[in-house]
Amino acid sequence: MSEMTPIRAINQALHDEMTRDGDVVVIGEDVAEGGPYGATRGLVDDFGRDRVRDTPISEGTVMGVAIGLALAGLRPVVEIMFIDFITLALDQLANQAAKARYMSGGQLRVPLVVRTQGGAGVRSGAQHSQSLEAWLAHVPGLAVAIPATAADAAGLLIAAIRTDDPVVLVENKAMYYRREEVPDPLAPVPLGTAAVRRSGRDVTVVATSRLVAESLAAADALAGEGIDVEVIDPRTIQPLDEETIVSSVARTGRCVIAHEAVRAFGVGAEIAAVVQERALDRLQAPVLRVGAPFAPVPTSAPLEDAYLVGREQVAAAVREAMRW
Amino acid sequence: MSEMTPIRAINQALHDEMTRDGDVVVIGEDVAEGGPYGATRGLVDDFGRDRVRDTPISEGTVMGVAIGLALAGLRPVVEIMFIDFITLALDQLANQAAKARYMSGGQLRVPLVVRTQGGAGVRSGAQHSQSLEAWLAHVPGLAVAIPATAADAAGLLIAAIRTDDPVVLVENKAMYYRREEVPDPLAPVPLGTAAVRRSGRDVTVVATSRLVAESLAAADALAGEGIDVEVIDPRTIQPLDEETIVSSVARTGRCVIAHEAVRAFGVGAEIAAVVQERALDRLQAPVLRVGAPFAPVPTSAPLEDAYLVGREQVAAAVREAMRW
Amino acid sequence: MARHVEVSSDLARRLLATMWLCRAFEEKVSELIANNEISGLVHLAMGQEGTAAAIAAHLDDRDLMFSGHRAHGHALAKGADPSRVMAEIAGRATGLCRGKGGSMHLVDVAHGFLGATGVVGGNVPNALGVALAQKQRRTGRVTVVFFGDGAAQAGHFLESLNLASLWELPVVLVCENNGYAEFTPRSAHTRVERVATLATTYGIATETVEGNDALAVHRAAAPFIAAAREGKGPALLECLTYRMRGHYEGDAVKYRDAAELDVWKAKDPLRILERQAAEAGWFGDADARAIERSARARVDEAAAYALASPWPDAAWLMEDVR
Amino acid sequence: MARHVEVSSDLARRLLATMWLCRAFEEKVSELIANNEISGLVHLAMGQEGTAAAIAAHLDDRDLMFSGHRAHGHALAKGADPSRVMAEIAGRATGLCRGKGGSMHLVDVAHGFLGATGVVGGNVPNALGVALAQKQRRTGRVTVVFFGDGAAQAGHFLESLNLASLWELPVVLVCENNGYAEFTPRSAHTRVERVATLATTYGIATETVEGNDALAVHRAAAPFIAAAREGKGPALLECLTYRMRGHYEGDAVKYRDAAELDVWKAKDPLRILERQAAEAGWFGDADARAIERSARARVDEAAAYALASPWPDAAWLMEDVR
Ligand SMILES: Cc1ncc(C[n+]2csc(CCOP(=O)(O)OP(=O)(O)O)c2C)c(N)n1
Ligand SMILES: Cc1ncc(C[n+]2csc(CCOP(=O)(O)OP(=O)(O)O)c2C)c(N)n1
Ligand SMILES: [Mg+2]
Ligand SMILES: [Mg+2]
Repeated sequence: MSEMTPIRAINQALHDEMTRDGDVVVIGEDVAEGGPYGATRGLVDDFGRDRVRDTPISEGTVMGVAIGLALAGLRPVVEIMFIDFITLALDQLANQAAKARYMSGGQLRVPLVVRTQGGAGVRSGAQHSQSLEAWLAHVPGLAVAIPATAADAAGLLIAAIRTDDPVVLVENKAMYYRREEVPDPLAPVPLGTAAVRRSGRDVTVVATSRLVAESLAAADALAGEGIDVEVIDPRTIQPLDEETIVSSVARTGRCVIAHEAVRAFGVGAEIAAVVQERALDRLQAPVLRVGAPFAPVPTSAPLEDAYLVGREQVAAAVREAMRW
Repeated sequence: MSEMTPIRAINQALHDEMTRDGDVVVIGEDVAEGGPYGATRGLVDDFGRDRVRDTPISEGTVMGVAIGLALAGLRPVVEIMFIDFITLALDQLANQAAKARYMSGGQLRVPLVVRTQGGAGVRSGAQHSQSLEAWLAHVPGLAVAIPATAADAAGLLIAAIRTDDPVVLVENKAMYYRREEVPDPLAPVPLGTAAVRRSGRDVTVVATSRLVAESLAAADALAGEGIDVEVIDPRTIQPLDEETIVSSVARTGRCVIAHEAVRAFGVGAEIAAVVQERALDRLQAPVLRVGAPFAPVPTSAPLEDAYLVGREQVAAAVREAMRW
Repeated sequence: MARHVEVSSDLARRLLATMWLCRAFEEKVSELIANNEISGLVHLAMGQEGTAAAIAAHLDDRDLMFSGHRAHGHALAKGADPSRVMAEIAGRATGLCRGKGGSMHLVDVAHGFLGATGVVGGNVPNALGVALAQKQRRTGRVTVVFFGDGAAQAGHFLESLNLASLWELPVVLVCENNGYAEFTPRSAHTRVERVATLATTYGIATETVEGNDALAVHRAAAPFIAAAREGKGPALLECLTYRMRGHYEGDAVKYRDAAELDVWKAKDPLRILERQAAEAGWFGDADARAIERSARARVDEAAAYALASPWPDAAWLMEDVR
Repeated sequence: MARHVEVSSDLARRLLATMWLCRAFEEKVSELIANNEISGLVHLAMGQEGTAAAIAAHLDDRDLMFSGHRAHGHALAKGADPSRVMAEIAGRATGLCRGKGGSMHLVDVAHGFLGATGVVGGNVPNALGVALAQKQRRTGRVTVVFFGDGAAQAGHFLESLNLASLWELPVVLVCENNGYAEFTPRSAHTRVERVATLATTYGIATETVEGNDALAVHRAAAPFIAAAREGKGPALLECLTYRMRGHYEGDAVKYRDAAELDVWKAKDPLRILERQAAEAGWFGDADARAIERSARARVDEAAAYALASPWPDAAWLMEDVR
């Protein structure tokens, strides 16, 4: 074990994988300069500009180029600086990358990795703060990982690079600089496996990304009230580890889902639907969802703070679930 | 009342609104030639090329131009020929149109209408057959209508044109040429109001677009088995008329949701989540979802037929709900 | 820019054979659609066969090709088995893509046909990526991408011109400029008459040729292909051509007049090549007819194969998703 | 292409006043960020004030303007109240957008500033649409959109060149070419040195000027603005300039050297204009300092206003969604 921030762990994972496999290449805006958060810092020194390729502001075409690289057998890791700009690359991602294998009857494979980050809280406004992972999870052919820890940010990235089909990793900018424990050396984390972050008897909280730590904090507070909370981090939302979630809820009888994205039509909707489908007779309370209100992300601090859900909203939802 | 196909009703609605309001303009690929389905046929003869504006294949920029027209006070109806290509226009739609009013603190309004169509069944393959409405419903600032009848295709379009904020209409290509009754003259259908297409005691089926007629057919078949099905068509998924759905389920105690889109992370997930949140104690069975499997749309007839859900899958889900 | 390339009787025969294969194939597709044996959204390239044949004649199986929605001829010219192409268009289990792709999504990896796409302009970035991989690996393989004049107004294409130029990619961009995008003439979509002009801005080598003169296309492409084979590029070749049928099968074609079609019928690329062969004394009508007959026989076989083939198994629905 | 435009002492004073307002304003923003009074992602345009001032000097409140992520100066030059701009950047209730927009999303409809956007290139299509509406309604209003050299590689911009040309839109596209997109120099993004070249391809009138010479920018823009006022266009004006600070406040600026900055510091647009004024005998240093002082006073007032303003009410969160 060693200590590292998520951004450093991502950087290390890229370095490790590029060292291990000469086919791994990084491509995106300012990646040779390290990117705005430092995820690719120093890679160009060790691997050169052919493998750490700066691109102009052409997200759609850059995604398409990365797909072409993948079709040719390389393992591109393309960076979309903000998930808000993935809107410019969705034709390539959803229509080409996600469908190439299927449409070709299995002839083509697209070992593409997309790294991007979302999330609010840093006063950057409605176009730099979104959480759009639910869109991607609705596209057959894509896998979607949404790490909540430094170890997973690295581990899911490593697993994604070693996968022969497209994977999108949605990181959270507000978590990049927290110091955390990571395994040494970094190790792959299999796609499709949830992590039980805390065991508990009374309520299952399914939380993603930034809301995992928030939910753990809520759980600590609730423990003082005699409520024993289990916290599950799906880690990938596509594929979704339904088993781990459903079997937990079957035990606790209560479920709260928490994510940063807008609640309506978010990832929580799918999880709630699955839980009640598979464990209705165990439910002692409705599956409750914690997510952002149906509004763009405001920039002003008090508004953004009011917009963001966190430990308090999770705790309130857990208490509500307990009242049933 | 008169008889009309949905595509004719859309055409008539556009004609009526353009006649009523000189600020209404149509813009999109081949719209002056009527478009591939004839939605805009003949409009150029009555309103000229300035108001029925052909565009090159530049979906993103055309969406942006339409937003600009709307910012300047016109009422553009932009056509995205296939919803599959809305992937090219989502930056403009989700980042600009949906957020302009909010980000400007209410100074800007974007009375934009987007007409597009999705759906499979005509052997056109994975890139011309998608149902991506769930994406749009997750974007604060957008309203999303998904008509199931000719009257609604026209009526929701009329309402959208008269709305001061962006509305996307997602039509279904497989329904364009069915003859149906429509009011004469065509009348607006308010956004956010579901229609109860059939009243029933035993199970509530919430169906959208093509699945409404399929669900009605299933209901007829199930009536023969003594199962009395209520069919609700939300008509707009954003805003969603939760009241009508929840109060129906509160009566029937059972709910099946049916749509053509991929089941996972689809519109049905949100509806299921809402129903169990608001009516858990009334539910005698889990809310079941009928939707496409998690695969791209295949082209070959038997595969596409196997892919598509219809009356049989709805009937099977209703029977399953009744078994609880 | 065009250099002299040796034109042999053999080349003319080869091109003519490919072109007749494409023509006969698409006539058969049209017939099968009329007979309800093929369904879906099908775009035919009749009248444009010269470009497919001429470009493909420079390539072998290791070279890589992309195309768009009007791709039958490109796949055939690249070496795809006509029977399996027909089976794919007919949605059969024996199709190149097991019936999952269909007319707009032909792929034949064994012959380097990395595929057709239905989103206009979407194939160009993919071709760039494949070309970039060839360059980095110094494979000497050429990457070619076909697209229409309508694609030239799409952001993906325009961004791609910049990237191809910036990274000096060994890719040949082949624009089949048939003057229309769906039902709308090029003049309604842009003031830039020639697609090549757009590429010139980025310092990309270009040429505009009569696309219906297959030998001219072949000649014009030669230096571009040769450069790409050495890892150099990019280049854009604009082929002026015309589609003789509607945008898709079923299109009533109300947007252009008979006179225009007649002009282009007189410039049918197959007739042009046959006339050139006769004038040069390479071969006469008898040989041409033999080539045509053999193509038609091959296509009949392909159609018979396709229609006798089983339909895909419903279990395949969930295979190859990921 | 540049025609002679009368240059008066008044114009020079007006430009200098605007430029000093922008400079002083951004120095204050930088200071407030350092003091943690302003947070978020803030891009300053110090060094680029000449373009904002010169273009805006041609416009009145009925004319329309768009900008991008580096927009403070554009909004100010267009007439936005510095106090309300500062309040917006500081997230206060009295901000132009009630605090909901922030630095990257300034909008001031009353002054025709239809807004800044944070997605590079995304503003250009919107400007085209607004210009199209002016043309159809024959309003005589000019639409201007500012963007950077980095935007010139974005599909939305390139598609927009075609549409602006096709529809002859009364829009003036103003590229502030500062040689960098974030941390990467233009040479790493394209082989096309001049953004104007891209527009020329589409038959768009262009000119490239020293962006730090505000009078030159004003002169070069004159015919373009005049044409747009008559409903004619489009035009692209490329202004060569430099940002003196990092890409955003907090950028360590490791990607360029001190020598480069020094060269451009010597070309500070405020000094250039002050020198021109002195040389032409329009006004001397005393007047310039008075202009500067008055700008600083206005900015101090703006900062005081902003910081004394209340924060938005949490209830506003759900207002103006739709
Ligand atoms: C991005 C996108 N927009 C619209 C369409 C619908 N469409 C299919 S073909 C076509 C015209 C293409 O014109 P061109 O590129 O010239 O090719 P051609 O059909 O003439 O061969 C259009 C608009 C599409 N397939 N993709
Ligand atoms: C579509 C998009 N991609 C990436 C970014 C991140 N980004 C913000 S500013 C910028 C550079 C813009 O360069 P330029 O257009 O030259 O403007 P400048 O910052 O130099 O004023 C980038 C890449 C963005 N905002 N939008
Ligand atoms: Mg064409
Ligand atoms: Mg720049």
